[in-house]
Amino acid sequence: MPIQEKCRVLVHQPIGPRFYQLTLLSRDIATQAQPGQFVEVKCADGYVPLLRRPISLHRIDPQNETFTLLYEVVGQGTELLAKAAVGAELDILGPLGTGFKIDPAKKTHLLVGGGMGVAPLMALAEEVKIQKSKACLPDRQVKSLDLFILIGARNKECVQCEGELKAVADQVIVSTDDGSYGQKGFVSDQLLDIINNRLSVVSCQSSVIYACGPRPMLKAVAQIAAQKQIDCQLSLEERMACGIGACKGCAVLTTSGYKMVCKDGPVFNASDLVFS
Amino acid sequence: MPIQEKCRVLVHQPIGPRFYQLTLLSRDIATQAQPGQFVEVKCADGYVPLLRRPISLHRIDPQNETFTLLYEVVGQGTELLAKAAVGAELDILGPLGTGFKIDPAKKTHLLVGGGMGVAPLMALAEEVKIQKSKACLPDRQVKSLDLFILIGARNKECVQCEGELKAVADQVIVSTDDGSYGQKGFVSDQLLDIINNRLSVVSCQSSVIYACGPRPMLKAVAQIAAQKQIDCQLSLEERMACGIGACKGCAVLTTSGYKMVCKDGPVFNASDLVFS
Amino acid sequence: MVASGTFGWGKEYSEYMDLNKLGAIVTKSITLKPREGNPPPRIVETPSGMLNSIGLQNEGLEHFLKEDLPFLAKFDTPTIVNIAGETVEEYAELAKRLSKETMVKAIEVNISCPNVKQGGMAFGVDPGLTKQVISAVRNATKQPIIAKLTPNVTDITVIGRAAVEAGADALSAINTIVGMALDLETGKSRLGRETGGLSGPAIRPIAVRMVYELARAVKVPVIGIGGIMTGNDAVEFLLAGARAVQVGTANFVDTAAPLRILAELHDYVHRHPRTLNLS
Amino acid sequence: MVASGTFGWGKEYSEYMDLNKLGAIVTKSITLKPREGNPPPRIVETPSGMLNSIGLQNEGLEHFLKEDLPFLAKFDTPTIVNIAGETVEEYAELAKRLSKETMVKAIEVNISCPNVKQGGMAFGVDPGLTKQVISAVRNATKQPIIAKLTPNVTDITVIGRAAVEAGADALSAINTIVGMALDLETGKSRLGRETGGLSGPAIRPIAVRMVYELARAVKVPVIGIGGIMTGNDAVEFLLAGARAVQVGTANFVDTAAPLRILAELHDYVHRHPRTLNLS
Ligand SMILES: Cc1cc2nc3c(=O)[nH]c(=O)nc-3n(C[C@H](O)[C@H](O)[C@H](O)COP(=O)(O)OP(=O)(O)OC[C@H]3O[C@@H](n4cnc5c(N)ncnc54)[C@H](O)[C@@H]3O)c2cc1C
Ligand SMILES: Cc1cc2nc3c(=O)[nH]c(=O)nc-3n(C[C@H](O)[C@H](O)[C@H](O)COP(=O)(O)OP(=O)(O)OC[C@H]3O[C@@H](n4cnc5c(N)ncnc54)[C@H](O)[C@@H]3O)c2cc1C
Ligand SMILES: Cc1cc2nc3c(=O)[nH]c(=O)nc-3n(C[C@H](O)[C@H](O)[C@H](O)COP(=O)(O)O)c2cc1C
Ligand SMILES: Cc1cc2nc3c(=O)[nH]c(=O)nc-3n(C[C@H](O)[C@H](O)[C@H](O)COP(=O)(O)O)c2cc1C
Ligand code: FES
Ligand code: FES
Repeated sequence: MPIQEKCRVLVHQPIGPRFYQLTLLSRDIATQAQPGQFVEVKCADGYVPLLRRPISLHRIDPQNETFTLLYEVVGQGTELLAKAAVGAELDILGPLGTGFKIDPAKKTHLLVGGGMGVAPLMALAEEVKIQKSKACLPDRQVKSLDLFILIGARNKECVQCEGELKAVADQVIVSTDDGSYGQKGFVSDQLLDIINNRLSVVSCQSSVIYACGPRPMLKAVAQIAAQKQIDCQLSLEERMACGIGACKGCAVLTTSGYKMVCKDGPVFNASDLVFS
Repeated sequence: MPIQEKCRVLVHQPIGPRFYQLTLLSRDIATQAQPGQFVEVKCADGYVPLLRRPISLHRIDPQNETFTLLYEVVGQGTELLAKAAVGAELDILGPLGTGFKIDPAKKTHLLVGGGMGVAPLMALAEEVKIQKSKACLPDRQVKSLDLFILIGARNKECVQCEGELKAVADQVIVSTDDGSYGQKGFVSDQLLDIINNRLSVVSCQSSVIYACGPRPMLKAVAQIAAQKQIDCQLSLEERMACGIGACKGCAVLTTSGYKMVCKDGPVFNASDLVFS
Repeated sequence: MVASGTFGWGKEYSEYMDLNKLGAIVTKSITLKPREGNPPPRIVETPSGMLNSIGLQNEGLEHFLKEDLPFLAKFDTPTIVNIAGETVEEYAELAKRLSKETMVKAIEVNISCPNVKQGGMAFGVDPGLTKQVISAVRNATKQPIIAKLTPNVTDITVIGRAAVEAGADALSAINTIVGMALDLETGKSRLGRETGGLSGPAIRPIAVRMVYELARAVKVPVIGIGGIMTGNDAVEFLLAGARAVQVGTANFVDTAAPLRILAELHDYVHRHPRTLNLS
Repeated sequence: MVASGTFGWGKEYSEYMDLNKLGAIVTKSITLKPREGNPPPRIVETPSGMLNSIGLQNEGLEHFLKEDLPFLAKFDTPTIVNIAGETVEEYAELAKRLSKETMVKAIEVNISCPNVKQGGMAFGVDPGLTKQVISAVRNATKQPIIAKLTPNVTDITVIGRAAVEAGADALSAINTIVGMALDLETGKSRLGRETGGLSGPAIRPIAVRMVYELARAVKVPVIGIGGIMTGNDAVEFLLAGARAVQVGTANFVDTAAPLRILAELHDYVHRHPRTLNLS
């Protein structure tokens, strides 16, 4: 069950121009959370900003009873959040929403992150690896192609987590919009490239794409997945008020009407979504 | 001319339960300010709280180009102000208003402060001493009775500046409402006591009272002054918006209609005020 | 009490608190037919407030009676059902159906909805339409009726009096204030619809004033709503003449808000045994 | 432009900025006779806003013409004189007297004032009274007339259209919204008067919405006012259809506000050469 709790800040450090990594202590959240879920953070005392801010779980560490967020300072809320001192307590509501569904029977797991969309992929990659390891128990070996991570960023400075992700998956492909680092171009182009050149038709059927990032990128990924008939889960963003399904504020259009990103999502099957 | 300026915080320290002393650097303000004037402080970035907060000049140090404020945390604005770090810059508007008029020809100067009303008395006492010294140049001696300071507080913990004030005036009489320190009772009772027992009728005419504190105390002081025919200047408080006479927000009733505390005051002749 | 539309059907918040401890639960507005709601985005934050354009998304009366009401029935807390319609007849039909549900302790009539037959003007901005709606509901049910007033009017006492004359047993005020926020890149609304409803602390001074006016204009109890975040805020409404309050936007900020505010209110009453009698 | 009542007579702010750089200066409301104003306290801060009950304190028209207008005449910046009256005749008389002052570039008519003859209801909440006031001013002067609208109405376009029909050359919106704050110790208003006018960022979404409605309802230019603190806020009003903006409460927070906002506005236009044409 999700919980609203004051969580102590254990680590809080800038990891790029306006990017921060924030580790918080909470047994309840750390032991319950699933990759793809998020927390609603009260960024400052008082009522400015008024609403909590949704941030994905970047890493989940039930052993140490901690979880980590990775966020970019983009406005008032995240700006104030960045001021939280180590040792201070932050008011957190979580874990919230419906995360990624991991089917360890699938052979190839393609994780695609654009911009801050990379944040939830770390927790996902770790969990995929754990579940695959369990599933593959007999030979105890996870082949590199099983876990494929593609991350895209505006430019070199904005590339996040490459090192962290490489520790989990040997195949981490970075692309930047301006070509200042890794491949030049959109991460969706990289995805298509890999599918075309590295996966057979058979392996498409036993593959799954998980993607998180800006809406246009998700749309492109969904189109590729549909065209190649690959299972695809997308993590969406929408402005939220309650975060728990009560206010109907975070609607997204699906083939069966409006669904709530905070409760029915943030992760949806790409084929259920209606892109405008 | 008053100025709106970012002033660097040089000293900022708690000096009691919820009291703070804050020294700021500003040549313009420090060299222009007069005792009884105040500054309007932007307590935090952004628009919460929305308005500036008026705080009296507690000490004015033109040599070092600094000025000091003494304030109590009573609400949102002062609470945020208390968080200002040494080295940070605060947005200050000042010096504002019409301060105390010092007539060094007067023999006895009675300074009466209730609660935080003690804040502006320090700058006043220092200036009175300087002006008296200049005026008394021949014998270069300021007699103790010339500068009489009475301070009243709720209780012992709330007594402020006793030491500081004693360095300027040898006669500092402290009273507390609950008798936990100094004399028990209201500071206005102490004033009456001193006038009755220590001043002759003649010296009343060559005396002046300056008072700052809560409205009921000022009313009592004004009544005593009227009864004893002693010149009396009172420093008032009123909620302010602009602080410079533009909005007509800080009205106080005088014998010639509403006047503005921020511009016509905060210091008024007691005899001009209409107490309700 | 918790305000309509901010507490879902109670279920969502039942994981965070003991619903039995609430004064009352006001449901989200229920319409006769299911409603899709407005296109996203539906939420924008503004200084000390938020705009919403949910568009009354709900699954309709039938679904409510079958799925949601039974859940609420498990708690001691009185359920107040908030209804919304596009025509006078819809309001009447909703009330008639609900009048058979004994565990519905009162009906709150949201008259801020656009009147579809008459060009989309909200019922609650016109005293005549207000009377029609409330009378129709009055004739359809014996349950207590609370008329929930919209603040988007020149004189809220005119509407309040009309509602009382038509048979409202209480008034609640205020619903959200129509507002708008534009995106500086596109020049378009930051909501899926052009305008939305402003709620939260920003509107509190306006809400307190309207409750104050209403409490002096009508004899029935007034329920205060608008930007209540703390017990002190609730006290302000009670001092203005409200007999009860509803907590809305605060639920989003703090799942514990209603119970915290209740505790803070008790605290205040304890410290100020007499101030509340002054009003 | 700087908004009425928040910039005094210009003099107060002349120590902090070069008044020549402003788009226009709108004076505090001037009445025929001197007015004492309301009892203190006159200011209360609220979440992201403030309430004021100044009560139009000013020294009257004569004093203004003799003392304040000559000061403003020294600057290149156009002076817009804001007038307020208790009767239609007072408005007309004010306009007639000002029509002789060539350096008054426009008259802004504050119709939020209570109509003393008709029970104290504000002129600006009634289209008929609005027409009367604006027509009377129209007949008394050839100067451009700006009707300053009150937001305390059900439909601001009704009032806006009435003002335009009566001869207003432009509309400005919004004036403050009636609000109230109570003292928790005494149970009484925290202002000397029961209610006050809410201004500041809290009301911006409401103001933007009203300007948007007005800009689509009338052909004359609309001037946007309400909670503008930054250039981006000003842009929001321009995108909503305003042709100019006035800065009010922001002057109290930052004496440099109007010039800073002007600079930020230029910056925006530079960065977004086309967005502003979209509206
Ligand atoms: C389920 C979910 C998970 C998220 N995970 C992360 C994460 O792991 N790391 C991270 O940096 N960000 C994440 N976000 C986005 C994050 O919530 C916003 O960046 C944040 O709310 C911005 O708040 P602010 O006050 O700083 O900015 P604001 O001043 O509110 O807005 C600044 C900009 O951010 C955009 N924005 C604001 N709120 C949202 C929102 N709820 N969804 C999308 N865009 C928004 C606005 O359109 C605006 O352009 C997530 C959002 C959702 C819905
Ligand atoms: C000319 C002048 C000089 C002042 N000098 C000092 C000083 O040297 N040291 C000091 O500690 N305080 C001083 N004050 C009072 C100080 O301005 C207030 O304590 C401060 O504004 C409170 O702000 P806040 O946001 O913390 O409290 P708020 O949340 O705004 O209010 C908390 C309490 O403070 C009272 N208050 C708020 N603003 C004012 C105000 N402008 N005048 C009087 N009471 C107010 C309220 O009634 C309320 O009870 C002075 C006030 C004036 C007008
Ligand atoms: C997201 C949201 C949804 C709302 N939905 C409804 C609704 O369905 N019916 C209704 O009568 N009021 C609805 N309201 C209005 C609230 O019940 C309340 O009147 C208003 O928000 C003011 O109170 P607050 O400032 O405490 O939120 C809604 C408000 C919000 C913020
Ligand atoms: C202290 C104060 C005094 C005001 N006086 C007047 C006035 O005399 N005449 C008038 O038309 N508007 C007056 N106003 C309203 C402002 O001109 C403006 O319409 C309103 O404050 C909204 O803008 P803002 O949010 O930028 O302040 C006053 C506002 C304030 C805050
Ligand atoms: S944020 Fe309230 S329903 Fe999703
Ligand atoms: S605070 Fe504006 S006139 Fe004094």
